[in-house]
Amino acid sequence: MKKLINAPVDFVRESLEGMAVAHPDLIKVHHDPTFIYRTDAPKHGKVAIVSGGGSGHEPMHGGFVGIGMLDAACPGEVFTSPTPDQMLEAAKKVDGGAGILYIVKNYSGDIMNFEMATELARSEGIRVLNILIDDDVAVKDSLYTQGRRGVGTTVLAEKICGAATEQGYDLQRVASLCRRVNLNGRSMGIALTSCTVPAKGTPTFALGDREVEMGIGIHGEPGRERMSIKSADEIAQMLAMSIIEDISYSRTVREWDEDKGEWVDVELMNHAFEKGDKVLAFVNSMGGTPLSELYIIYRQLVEVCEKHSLQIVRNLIGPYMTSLDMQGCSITLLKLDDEMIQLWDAPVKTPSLRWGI
Amino acid sequence: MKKLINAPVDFVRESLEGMAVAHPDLIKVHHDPTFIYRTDAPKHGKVAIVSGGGSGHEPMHGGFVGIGMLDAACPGEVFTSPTPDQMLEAAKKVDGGAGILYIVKNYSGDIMNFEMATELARSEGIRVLNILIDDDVAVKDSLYTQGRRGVGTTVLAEKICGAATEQGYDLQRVASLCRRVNLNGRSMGIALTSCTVPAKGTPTFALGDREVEMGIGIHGEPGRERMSIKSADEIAQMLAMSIIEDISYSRTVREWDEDKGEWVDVELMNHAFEKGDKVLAFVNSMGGTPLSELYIIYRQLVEVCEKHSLQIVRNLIGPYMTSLDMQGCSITLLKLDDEMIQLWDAPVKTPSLRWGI
Amino acid sequence: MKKQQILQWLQAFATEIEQNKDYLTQLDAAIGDADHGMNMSRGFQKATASLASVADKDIGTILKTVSMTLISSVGGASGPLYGTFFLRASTVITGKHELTEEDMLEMLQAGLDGVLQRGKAQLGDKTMIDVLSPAVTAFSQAVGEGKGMHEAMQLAVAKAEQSMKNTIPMIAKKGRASYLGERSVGNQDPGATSSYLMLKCLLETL
Amino acid sequence: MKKQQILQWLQAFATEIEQNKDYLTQLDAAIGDADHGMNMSRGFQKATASLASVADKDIGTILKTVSMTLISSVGGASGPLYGTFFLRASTVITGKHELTEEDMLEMLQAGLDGVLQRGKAQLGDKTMIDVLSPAVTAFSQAVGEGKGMHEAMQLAVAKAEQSMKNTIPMIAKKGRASYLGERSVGNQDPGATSSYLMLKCLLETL
Ligand SMILES: Nc1ncnc2c1ncn2[C@@H]1O[C@H](COP(=O)(O)OP(=O)(O)O)[C@@H](O)[C@H]1O
Ligand SMILES: Nc1ncnc2c1ncn2[C@@H]1O[C@H](COP(=O)(O)OP(=O)(O)O)[C@@H](O)[C@H]1O
Ligand SMILES: [Mg+2]
Ligand SMILES: [Mg+2]
Ligand SMILES: [Mg+2]
Ligand SMILES: [Mg+2]
Repeated sequence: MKKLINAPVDFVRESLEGMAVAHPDLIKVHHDPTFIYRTDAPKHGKVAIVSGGGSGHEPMHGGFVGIGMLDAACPGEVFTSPTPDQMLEAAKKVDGGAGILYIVKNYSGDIMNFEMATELARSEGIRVLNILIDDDVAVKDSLYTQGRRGVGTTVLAEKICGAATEQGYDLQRVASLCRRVNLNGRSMGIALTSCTVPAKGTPTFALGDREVEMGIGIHGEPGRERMSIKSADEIAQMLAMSIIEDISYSRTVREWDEDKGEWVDVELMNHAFEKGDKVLAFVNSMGGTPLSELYIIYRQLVEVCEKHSLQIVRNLIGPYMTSLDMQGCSITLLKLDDEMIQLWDAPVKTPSLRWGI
Repeated sequence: MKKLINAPVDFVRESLEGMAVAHPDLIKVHHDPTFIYRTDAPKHGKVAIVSGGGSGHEPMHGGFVGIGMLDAACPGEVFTSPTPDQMLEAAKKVDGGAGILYIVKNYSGDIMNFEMATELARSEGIRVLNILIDDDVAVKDSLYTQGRRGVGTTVLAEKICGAATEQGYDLQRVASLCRRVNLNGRSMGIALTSCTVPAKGTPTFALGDREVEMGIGIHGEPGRERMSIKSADEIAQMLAMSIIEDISYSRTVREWDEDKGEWVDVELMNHAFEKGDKVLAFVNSMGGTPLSELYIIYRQLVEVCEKHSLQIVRNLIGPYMTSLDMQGCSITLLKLDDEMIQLWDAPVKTPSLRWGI
Repeated sequence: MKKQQILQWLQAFATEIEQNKDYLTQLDAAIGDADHGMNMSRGFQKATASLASVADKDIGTILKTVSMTLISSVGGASGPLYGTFFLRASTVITGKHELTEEDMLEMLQAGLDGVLQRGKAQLGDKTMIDVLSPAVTAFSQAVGEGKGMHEAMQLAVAKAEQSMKNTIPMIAKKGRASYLGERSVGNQDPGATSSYLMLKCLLETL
Repeated sequence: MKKQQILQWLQAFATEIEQNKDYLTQLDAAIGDADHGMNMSRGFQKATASLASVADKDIGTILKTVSMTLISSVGGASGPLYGTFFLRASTVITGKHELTEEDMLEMLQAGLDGVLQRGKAQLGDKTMIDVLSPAVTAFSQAVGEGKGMHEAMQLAVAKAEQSMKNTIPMIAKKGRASYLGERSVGNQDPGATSSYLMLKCLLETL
């Protein structure tokens, strides 16, 4: 393993320390427990958005803390969900009295830890709701299983919901917006190489010189299928088609019910894309794939979307949700409505996403 | 070789096509000859900045075309200087009547092609000046040799000079500003892995599992020294110290003299950094190194600068000048004055660098 | 089982994890994200370090301390799961300094119930439940038949070992391995493996 | 040398480059950026494709066409250098359909001077100059001694081959290889190699 790191055990902390000194105007990093928060938090009267998850996906989530996006982010160890005390302390720090939305990716670890944090925060009198992101169409089954992973749509939900909180949306309204974004988003990824977790020191999986993993997640977990490498156009088509052809998908998720004061099972349904839909197209690098290649994928994605009468009205192209040094990419398509477009366009100023300000 | 590409010969063109459909509001791509230019060009009365160089360094230069930075960029084949006709046509397209500044990186190919383009443009009545960027301290000799390569300072010069043209600087003033930026900037890079040029299909150089190349450029050319991998802190120190300890450096470069109407040799001198200098610290990924590791390098860079009484007042951290999929990074320190700070902070809106707008 | 043995057990488990850290991570690399060994190691290093301060307290307090350390330092899936296991285990034996067979059964059963509730996995989902649940059943049965602590635990651990191996052909339905669907078949579940090691260490301390 | 032979030479050189594309790139990988074979191939494929339209013109026009194609399609260092070589060569033989030994000398000398002026390299800088310059000198000397075209070119190519190998121990002072300093020693210069091939093909066409 060759990486620009010191001792692997210090990887996450040192990276956060670097981030803190790089962007003191935007963020602060709290240690023990670890979380990143807006320098100007708490914003009185504003709903605060807190997300988090394992480290190794930089800039997600810490790089999205700032004006118009996240109020705080809780980084765990590499690929390991953060702990409830991180989430609780982050919530306390950024609570402006209007409540907290936890945006949670659908992994058993993240869910359990965020659920515990929700219970703890509620018991301390902080209003918390949690919304799950589960958009990875590589995962097929939903009945009796963990369901789909949370991937690319997370970044888009954080941007859109962050903008909504700046515009004064209340907690329930931000939560429904976030749920809607999740239900409108679908993703699919491919790995050309495995990532190498610093503490492990060797690649998580081994791929031959002409092999790729289709349908991977963002933790070096193997994908659905190993196949021989194809052209960028074929890969873009395969990724895009598995998203476009994904039929309506329903599952049950647990959300906190404020009226009942307990967890309730909520039945949710994604509807398949339809001709004429306006979409945001997000082509994401897994960390080791350069921008030049992402544009080649995007070029074909535009053709596929045109062919299926999906109208790309916004895009995002770059390394926003990575898997350490993995080479590969993911595509996310998010169906947009006017409200979402306006919120997407709203100003954002974070270390890794910035416009309009 | 595994890459998200189609046929290697189509790599540059298809990547540019993807870029064009991704950012139609900001840029357009012209083919035969190939150049990228501002959608709203020419800007009447504004000096236009044109840069260019081999492809494979994305987002440099094409990703920096837009408001407040470049007016046009000429991408060559991978790691190959573009041709004079590209530069000439680009100049014609963006000439707003106030002249063109060619920002040229110091490679024999780039210099010769830009010189030919300058002569051609001048003969067609377009006012063109050319400023050379040669900031790579890895290259030691200057007498009788090619001198230093142009690397990280290029990005900073493009931003600062682009802002100046928006503020109405005339051609001579932008050219001196650009020269000053170059004289104030120094860079040093390291590679953990080689890049793989698509047309070649195999890594340009082979590095052992514990080996790194110190003092590399951005074209997969070997560096000054091969050594065994060190900790991020040691690497950051080595990179930073070779910049900070670099003594004053003088060389002769060719610039166009408008009064004489011919090429003249200009004697230029970089002055060593001094205690108390305000600097911009730029930590750049070579393409395959993720953001998390750049922050670890930045963290140590802050300490080194503090120790040597250099005051980091601005920074830039990310993949801005890459070498395809190479893992590694470079550090650039640029001594800033108030004028440069104000120009750095000015709004910029390009595909890959954006703030304030 | 005396309090001193409980402390020895936790210490032995921590040591066992260090010895099997790479192995557990390797198992997790095959069907997960290659961190189970690291997660368990981080948690139990901290947990055993915290034992000194509560060594003179009752077993319930000791287990609760372990639980809190795991919850706030492990993260991932195993953090809340093992954390909940020890939390629930601790609550049913509050104040005790020694455990009878019945106490042990109640403790293990409470821990298991906690994990079931927290993780919502069922038998056959290819998780630690597939070791914990059959092992507790075996222990319960043996105690019901009047067997002593050691013999009952021996039967439970034998069952645990068999059950751990039984996870190999299973299709994962919970946790990260579930994303793999059919491709999870043929690999032993990392959490099931660490749970077996936990019970094995318990037996060895008796 | 007849016009037809000039066309054959250019064709032969293009073919030679295709055959040595990987070899030239490999040489460039060692001390440059691994593209010299690709650059030369791109340029001479296009150049020979453009010959059909000027095949009935004079040699000067033919070489000028090659030059323009190289300049606008190669880029890098070799584009302007070979482009300039053919441009300057073309100007001294405008209107001719056949070349005497003296024409050939003038042509090669003009090409060389152009490369020297454009690239500012000196003998010993480890560039194509280190092949072109001694070869032209050898040719000039042979012609001065009254040798015929073929024999003079034979001497020039022999010198070129030797000079190409002589670049191996040199420290590069110009071009990309110069960034390597001492580390450039031990590698043959790619541009010197392609220049040798150019002259070799010229000889073979005579
Ligand atoms: N919902 C669940 N219920 C019970 N056990 C689970 C559940 N999800 C995961 N596990 C167990 O956790 C183990 C993985 O732990 P670990 O690798 O530490 O966490 P993560 O999966 O977050 O990386 C799995 O092997 C499995 O035994
Ligand atoms: N200034 C120069 N004068 C003469 N020849 C040069 C000069 N710079 C480079 N060369 C020649 O060009 C060759 C490299 O060509 P090529 O690889 O195609 O271009 P680049 O270096 O731009 O990648 C070198 O091997 C050398 O012979
Ligand atoms: Mg994990
Ligand atoms: Mg080149
Ligand atoms: Mg795991
Ligand atoms: Mg080259």
